Amino acid sequence: DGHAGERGRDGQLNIIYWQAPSTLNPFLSGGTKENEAASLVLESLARFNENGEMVPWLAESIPTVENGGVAEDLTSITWTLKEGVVWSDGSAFTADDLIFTHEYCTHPESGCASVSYFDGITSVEAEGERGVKITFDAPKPFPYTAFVGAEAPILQKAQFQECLGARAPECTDANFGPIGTGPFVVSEFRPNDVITYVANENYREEGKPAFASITFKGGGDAVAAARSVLETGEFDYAWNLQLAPDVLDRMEAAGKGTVVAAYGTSVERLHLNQTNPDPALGPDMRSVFMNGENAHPFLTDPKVGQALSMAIDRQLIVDVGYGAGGQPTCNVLPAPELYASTANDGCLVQDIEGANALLDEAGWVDSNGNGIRDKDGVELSVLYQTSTNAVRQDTQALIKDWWRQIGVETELRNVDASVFFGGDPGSPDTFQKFYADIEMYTNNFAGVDPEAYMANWLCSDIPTPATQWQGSNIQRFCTPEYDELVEKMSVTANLEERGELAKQMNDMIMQSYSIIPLVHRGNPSAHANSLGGVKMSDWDSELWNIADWYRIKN
Amino acid sequence: MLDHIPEQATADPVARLNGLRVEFQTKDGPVVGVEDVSFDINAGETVCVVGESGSGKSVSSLSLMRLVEFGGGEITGGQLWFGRDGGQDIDLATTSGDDMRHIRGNEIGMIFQEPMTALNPVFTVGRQLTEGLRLHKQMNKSDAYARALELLREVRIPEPERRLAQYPHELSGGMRQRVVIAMALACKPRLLIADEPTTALDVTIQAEILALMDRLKRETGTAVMFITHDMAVVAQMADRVVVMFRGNKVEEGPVEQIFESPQHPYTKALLAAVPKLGEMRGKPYPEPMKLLGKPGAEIKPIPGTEEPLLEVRNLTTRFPVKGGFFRRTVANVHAVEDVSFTLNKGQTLSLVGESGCGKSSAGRSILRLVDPMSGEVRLDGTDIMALDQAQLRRARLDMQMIFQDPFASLNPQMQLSDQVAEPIHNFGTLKGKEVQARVEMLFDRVELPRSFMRRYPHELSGGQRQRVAIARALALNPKLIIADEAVSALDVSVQAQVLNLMMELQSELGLSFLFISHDMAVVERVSHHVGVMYLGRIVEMGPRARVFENPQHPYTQALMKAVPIADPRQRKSERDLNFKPIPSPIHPADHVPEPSRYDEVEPGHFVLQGDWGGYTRSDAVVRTENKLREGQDAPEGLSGRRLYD
Amino acid sequence: MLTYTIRRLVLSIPTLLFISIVIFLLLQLAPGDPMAQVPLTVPPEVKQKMREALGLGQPIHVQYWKWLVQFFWIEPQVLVDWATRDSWLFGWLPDTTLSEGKLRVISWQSRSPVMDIVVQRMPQTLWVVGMSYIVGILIALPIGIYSAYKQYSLFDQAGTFVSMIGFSIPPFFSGVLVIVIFSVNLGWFPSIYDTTHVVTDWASFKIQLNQMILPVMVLALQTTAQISRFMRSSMLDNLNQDYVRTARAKGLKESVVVLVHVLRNSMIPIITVIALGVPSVFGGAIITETLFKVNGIGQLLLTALFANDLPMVMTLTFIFAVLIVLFNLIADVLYGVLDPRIRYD
Amino acid sequence: MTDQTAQAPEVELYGALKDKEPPKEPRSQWRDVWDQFRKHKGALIGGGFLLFITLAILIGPLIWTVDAKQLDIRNKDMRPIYTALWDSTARVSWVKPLGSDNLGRDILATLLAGGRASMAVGWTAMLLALSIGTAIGVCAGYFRRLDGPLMRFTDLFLSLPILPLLLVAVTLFRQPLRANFGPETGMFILIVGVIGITSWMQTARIVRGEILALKEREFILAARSIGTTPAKIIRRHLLPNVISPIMVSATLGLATAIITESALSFLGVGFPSDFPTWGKLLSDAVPRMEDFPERVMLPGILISLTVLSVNYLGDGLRDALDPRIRGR
Ligand SMILES: Nc1ncnc2c1ncn2[C@@H]1O[C@H](COP(=O)(O)OP(=O)(O)OP(=O)(O)O)[C@@H](O)[C@H]1O
Ligand SMILES: Nc1ncnc2c1ncn2[C@@H]1O[C@H](COP(=O)(O)OP(=O)(O)OP(=O)(O)O)[C@@H](O)[C@H]1O
Ligand SMILES: [Mg+2]
Ligand SMILES: [Mg+2]
Repeated sequence: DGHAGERGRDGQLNIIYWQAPSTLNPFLSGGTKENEAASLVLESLARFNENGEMVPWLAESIPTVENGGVAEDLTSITWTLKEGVVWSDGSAFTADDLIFTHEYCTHPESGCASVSYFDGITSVEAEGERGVKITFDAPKPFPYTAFVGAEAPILQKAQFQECLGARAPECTDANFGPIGTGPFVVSEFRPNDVITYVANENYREEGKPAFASITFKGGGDAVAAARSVLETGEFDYAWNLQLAPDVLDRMEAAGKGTVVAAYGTSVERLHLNQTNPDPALGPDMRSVFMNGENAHPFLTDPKVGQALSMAIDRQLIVDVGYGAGGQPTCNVLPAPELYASTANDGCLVQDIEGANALLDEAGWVDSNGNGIRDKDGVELSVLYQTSTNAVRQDTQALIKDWWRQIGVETELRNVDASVFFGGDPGSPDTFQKFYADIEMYTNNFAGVDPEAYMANWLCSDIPTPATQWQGSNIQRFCTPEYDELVEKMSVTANLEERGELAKQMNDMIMQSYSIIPLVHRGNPSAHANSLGGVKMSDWDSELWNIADWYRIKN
Repeated sequence: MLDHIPEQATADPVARLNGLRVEFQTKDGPVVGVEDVSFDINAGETVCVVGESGSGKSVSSLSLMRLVEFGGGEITGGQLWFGRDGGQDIDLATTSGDDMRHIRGNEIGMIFQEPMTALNPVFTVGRQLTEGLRLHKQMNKSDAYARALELLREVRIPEPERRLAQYPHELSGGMRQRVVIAMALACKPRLLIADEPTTALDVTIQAEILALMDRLKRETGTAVMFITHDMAVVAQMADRVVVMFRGNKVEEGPVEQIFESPQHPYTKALLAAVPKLGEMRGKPYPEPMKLLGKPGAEIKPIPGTEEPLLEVRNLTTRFPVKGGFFRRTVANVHAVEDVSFTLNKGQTLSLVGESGCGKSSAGRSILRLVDPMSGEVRLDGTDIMALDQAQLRRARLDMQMIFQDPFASLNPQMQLSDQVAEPIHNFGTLKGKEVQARVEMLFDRVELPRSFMRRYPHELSGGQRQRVAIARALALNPKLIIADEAVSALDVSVQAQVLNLMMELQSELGLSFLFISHDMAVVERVSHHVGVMYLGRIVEMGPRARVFENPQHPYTQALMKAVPIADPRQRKSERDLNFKPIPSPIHPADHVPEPSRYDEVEPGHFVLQGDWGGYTRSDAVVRTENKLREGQDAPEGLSGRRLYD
Repeated sequence: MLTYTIRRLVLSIPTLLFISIVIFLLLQLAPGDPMAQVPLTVPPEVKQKMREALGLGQPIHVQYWKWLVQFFWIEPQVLVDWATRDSWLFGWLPDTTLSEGKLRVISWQSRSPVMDIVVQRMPQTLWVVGMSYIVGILIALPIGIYSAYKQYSLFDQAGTFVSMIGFSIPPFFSGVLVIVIFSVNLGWFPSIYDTTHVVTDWASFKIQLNQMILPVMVLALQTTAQISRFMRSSMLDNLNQDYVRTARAKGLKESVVVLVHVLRNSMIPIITVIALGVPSVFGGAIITETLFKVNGIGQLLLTALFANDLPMVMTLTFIFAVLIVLFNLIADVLYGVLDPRIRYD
Repeated sequence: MTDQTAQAPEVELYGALKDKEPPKEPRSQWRDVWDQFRKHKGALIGGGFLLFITLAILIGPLIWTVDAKQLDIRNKDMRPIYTALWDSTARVSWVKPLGSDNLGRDILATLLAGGRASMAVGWTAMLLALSIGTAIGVCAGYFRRLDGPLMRFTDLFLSLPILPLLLVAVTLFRQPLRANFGPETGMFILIVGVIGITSWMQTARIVRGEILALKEREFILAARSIGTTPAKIIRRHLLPNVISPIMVSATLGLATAIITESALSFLGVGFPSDFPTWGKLLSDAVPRMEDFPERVMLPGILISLTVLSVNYLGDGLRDALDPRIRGR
């Protein structure tokens, strides 16, 4: 089937990313598109396959406690580099490069986006001929962060050694054309526009990659990108096609390409503000967590949250907005399997009557006949915001309609994504500030370990004016029990136990109804029918196995 | 010249109009421009077509060129026989477009009414002159230029070589008109149509151009159709006269016959309305004209009073010419220079002089519509120069202005009654119903039907519009009215009515007029005193009778000579004319002019000492003037779009 | 004229400085953050570090001054260095190294000099947006001339109709429409513009032409609609002038009368209108560029805006302001050049 | 010749004084305007269409009482009833005469509701831009001293980047406006304000040019000489004479305003997402253009026709308001 053969036998490959990469140095950007574009060139010791399993990449194998690669006390890990790996310029790939990469990213002035992957590392040192030992300052139950995955790949020391710290941005040539060990080398990089790659002559595997060159085009919008693969066939692969399923289906019907989705941990969810966002409160109190004071007039009541959740038909949201790119979910931590709880699956079925009954029971009734339930003079009326995006606006409209049926009034608002996710403390519209009752967006965690993710909801991570509204506990959820569980997980190494803890935490949040999960989102991409070997992974770069891609001859 | 009978007069006519009828299709159905006109034009003969504005003169001539069609007109009847060079006559009304193009410019030349706009502003004179030559005579470029040069010499343009490379706006009005004439003559046409070629020009330039055309006709034997509404010009030019009225020919005959024994009442009225220089000889005070058909108007002189109303002393107005990087004043246009005069209550003082001599500037300076540099203006004891803006506005209650162009000085978008009432509203002199009553009274006063009150300016004829302007000026009961060329744009008959009206008002209301004009005959008719302006100064001033009967200053004398006389037996010849071009009024910023000193040659008759001529008219002046004329104003401006910085 | 031009140029410097301050303050005031596009998985502390690395913490006036120096002092030096090093015009001069080691205006997104990216984007912007401007004008002029000459004719009415429609259809609609028709259904033209394509010979030129047609068409529609209206009214103004009659009286052909005498005069205001539109050519066409993935200046500005790449936005906007002021001046000077009646002193 | 004159009736010589036509009945000025307006066919049709649209969007919702925001997911993606004429398999129903969108919202109802918003935004924003532009143009043209600064100011606005300006406006004003006027009216004011203050520059430039030319006309001098104050000169003499270029700007301004509004909601600065406007309906429907062409065509046609009608209406009004043309 055209699998085997000499390098470059399949000629040209065209990839379109409708958001164009602006640099090829993942440490300077942190953006998904940059990481993925760089993953063709820069590689790491291990990558995650389509199932979220770690695959040794530049390492001989995955070190574990069992095989002795990870110290018993979990404070160090030792990787063995694969033999015979060379950089694309022909020079040898050594432990020095890893040591340098660590130094590069942890330099205090560098502003490295992946610095959290190097958290807790006290030293990286060469051990023997091909060994690299990473030592941590404390036991690290999940030590596979540094040099694993697309976010923390390895840079060539020779190329970047002049670019440490504040000088990093000055090395434009290096940032735009990093030398790597991957199957392709950059031949031209135009920021935010187009990248051309050619096959790496020094690639370690014989006969790979099959393609001689790649044009990696950026720009436009998702519809156009989908069209160019599915309808006109100008491109072979299009990334991140968050489009309404009917639009995608129609394009797919042209028969030129296929839509594929990779599932990671992304969950589209509603956050229910646990603090009071009333504009009348003023900047010092509005949406500010004050240890239970200043609570939201009704959203802290789990019954209300539950009713809101019950009223939602998640399957319909998927049908209308996500199609193959989504599944209804009732968990904020939907994957990997080990961590996914099943305790809340009741939410998968819409139950408007149940929701109404629940509210009646909780004392929320429409006492003044305006169609909106109220209690003690407080009306069930919410401001529901999200970022601007066609699918999200459709979802908003659907949810508003369902909530209307349970007597909840909804005002919709959408905010430009660059503002919403921007985190500018001066703007009233950021998701951290949460000047609304309910907001909707997607979050996930990188890699396969949820520890850091679950730690998002610590009391101490609530955004407040004091922290310039930085913090990941957006809905301002705070219970001491939860904080304890987080603490416990950070010292538990056993996978089973970790799984149990994660589920417990997930359920705790779900039952507080401060988060209402909606859709477990996949990452839909499209590839031409003539493109073989695509194995979508949402745990790593989508292009992680591009060396294996080939052209199907018919 | 009069006794010069054209040799070919008896030969075949060059053109014969026969029952011409022209209609225009408008939104409201067809409008007849010319109803039924027939006359002949013989070779070597000048046929003058006269008639008031709108009587169909231009339409007839445009029909001969078949140019009416481009204005939406259509020849719906009659024939236009034209004797072509080859011999056989053709009917131009039915000639094909290609043949017409060959005839136009080649066999029939045409000079248009407006010298200012008849030339394409973006092509050089040379290019526009040679265009026809190269087309019709198949000349190459250099031959055509040589011929153009020759033509310019023929029309006596100074420095013809330089002119060829210049653009129209760089030439003075007189020169432009000569270029247009040269253009019409370029291919030696057999018929030359001149549509009011001198109406827009100064007397002096007009005299030159008339003389020039007459000479050319004599030298080349071309047939000339000369269209004008000025009877004095007719008297100077015509061999035969055709009188038109409302689209019809009403009378035709040799020039002497028309002037001496007009038959048609319209012709008679027309002739009666023409002011003739010298008519007022021996009469100390102005008096209204005797107009035909106006019953019962008793003519009595207007003595006025000897009580001064307006005293102007050493008035000086200069316009800075800015230049250089910092836009500093590098020179000044000395528009009004040390002018002093006194105007009495109930009297008229006229300022005469050529275009650009500063008459308007003087008038506007008195009203402070432009700010004078220095001098003293007293109106009935108030020092106008000392007033602040608010006071000045009040002071204008007593002095009003009538402008030259009745169309331009009325807002096209406002009803007439509103325009007349505007000054009343501005000063709140009257309230409520009284305003309406006053406006009605004013309309009656200027003899406009009350039904006109709701009309718009474009719905009126020129004379009617000027009456509205007068009514507006009267609205506030002013003591002084400055009439800046108030009748220059009007037909003679209308002009006579407006002049009479003004004089009537003067005798009844005791108004004082500062009458600005370049028309000596009109000035003679209306003024008590006359000041002759030249280069911003008054060169001669005195009682009207003295200045006209005994002109002392050489400039006054030259001016008097240039005025055409409405009498075919007193034709002027080119030899009588002797003009020095007007010197430049632009002087460097540091120039300090001498004060004006006068000799009193007779009691009350002053003549400026010294010789003020001798400069040449610089290009800068020409340009400034042309801009002013074209209504663009201000040296650094440009129409429609001023550059900002 | 020369002094006029120079004076205007000198006077435009304070104007531009003022404009730059306003733009800078506006951008500072605008909400949004360069970290918006960094995934939520990156912890807030890291983002804060990244912000600091971009120099975001500094006081506003320091940031402004820095930009000013970089833009007005260092970037010209880079230009000089380049000129003496690589350009064919000045390449023979000894190489200068004025800018060596100095910090240029750096984009926050790509961490590379802003000017380099701008220079990189120029060709496609000019090819597509510039070409569409030219095409639009070339179509508009004859339409305008003919509609005026035959005022109220069927052609004129149709022209009005089409240009009003052309004006009221937003490009995000017309663009997709032509893509659906011509690339999806008919497959004649590509829907995606290849910015790396280099024209070397006839064949590659044909490819270039092929990929340009759709975006040029969409953009030209708008230009045509506007310019033809202007042309028509300008022609109408001139067709009734006296000199036209004079030209006819000379026996000139109608074509000469209209196309030489009238046109020449009517072109004067049009050319200045056209000149005033040129800055928008350099400014790119945001929506159309995005639709066809032309990735010119317009798309650059848009992505920079969404990514809150302040140095990029600031520089682009400022260049745009310079062009606007400059072309205002050029329009005024052109007016004087074309119309002999106008003189500057 | 003598025959002719002999037979000619007594010619009246005072042409200037006598009415040639029998005096017209005094008529109201507006009557004249209307009479002239009526003669302009395009203007009548345009005006008629505008009136129709306006009535439709005002009264329509009273007749077609379906709520434009009401979802009806079971009846989603219906085709307009007329598609049944050629496509018997199309999902059509009289319940949704113009079909429904992907969430089952009734298209007829959204068009009506969208029309209200679009027309309101378009007209107000256009009028706002027009008034700013005219005011600035008039001041720059009339007062020489203001000319330079005001034109600089215009340059500044021409070069300001719109998007950050928008975002700033939203940041600063959304909350106060929402608090005072409610979410929709507040947003309306904000949108109208933003469109208005970013699109007046062209008008200002044109008006300034016209005023510069007009200012030199004699009737302005005449007005000054009769003591008219500058304010009155501007109001009575200058403004009525620049109506025609203002009309042109108005036509183009309306189109731009309607389209810009949709671009704003595209950027998330516009009305709440479930609040339909023509521009938004159009841009939302673009991805599904091939399957549901009516969803782009209907709002697209409505926008175009509205603009076209305003254009013709403007032409007619200009003719009708100009007494020079009216007289003919
Ligand atoms: N293009 C036109 N459309 C409609 N009517 C016209 C047109 N041109 C001329 N007329 C009408 O034809 C008549 C004759 O006009 P014409 O221009 O021949 O007058 P004239 O005697 O030359 O006047 P003037 O002395 O003012 O030049 C006028 O009543 C005028 O209204
Ligand atoms: N606003 C101005 N700026 C500069 N120069 C001016 C201005 N107004 C008039 N001038 C110049 O002043 C001189 C006198 O002009 P003015 O208009 O007073 O002459 P005039 O005698 O009224 O001429 P005309 O008979 O042509 O109206 C002319 O040379 C003219 O060019
Ligand atoms: Mg005429
Ligand atoms: Mg004058």
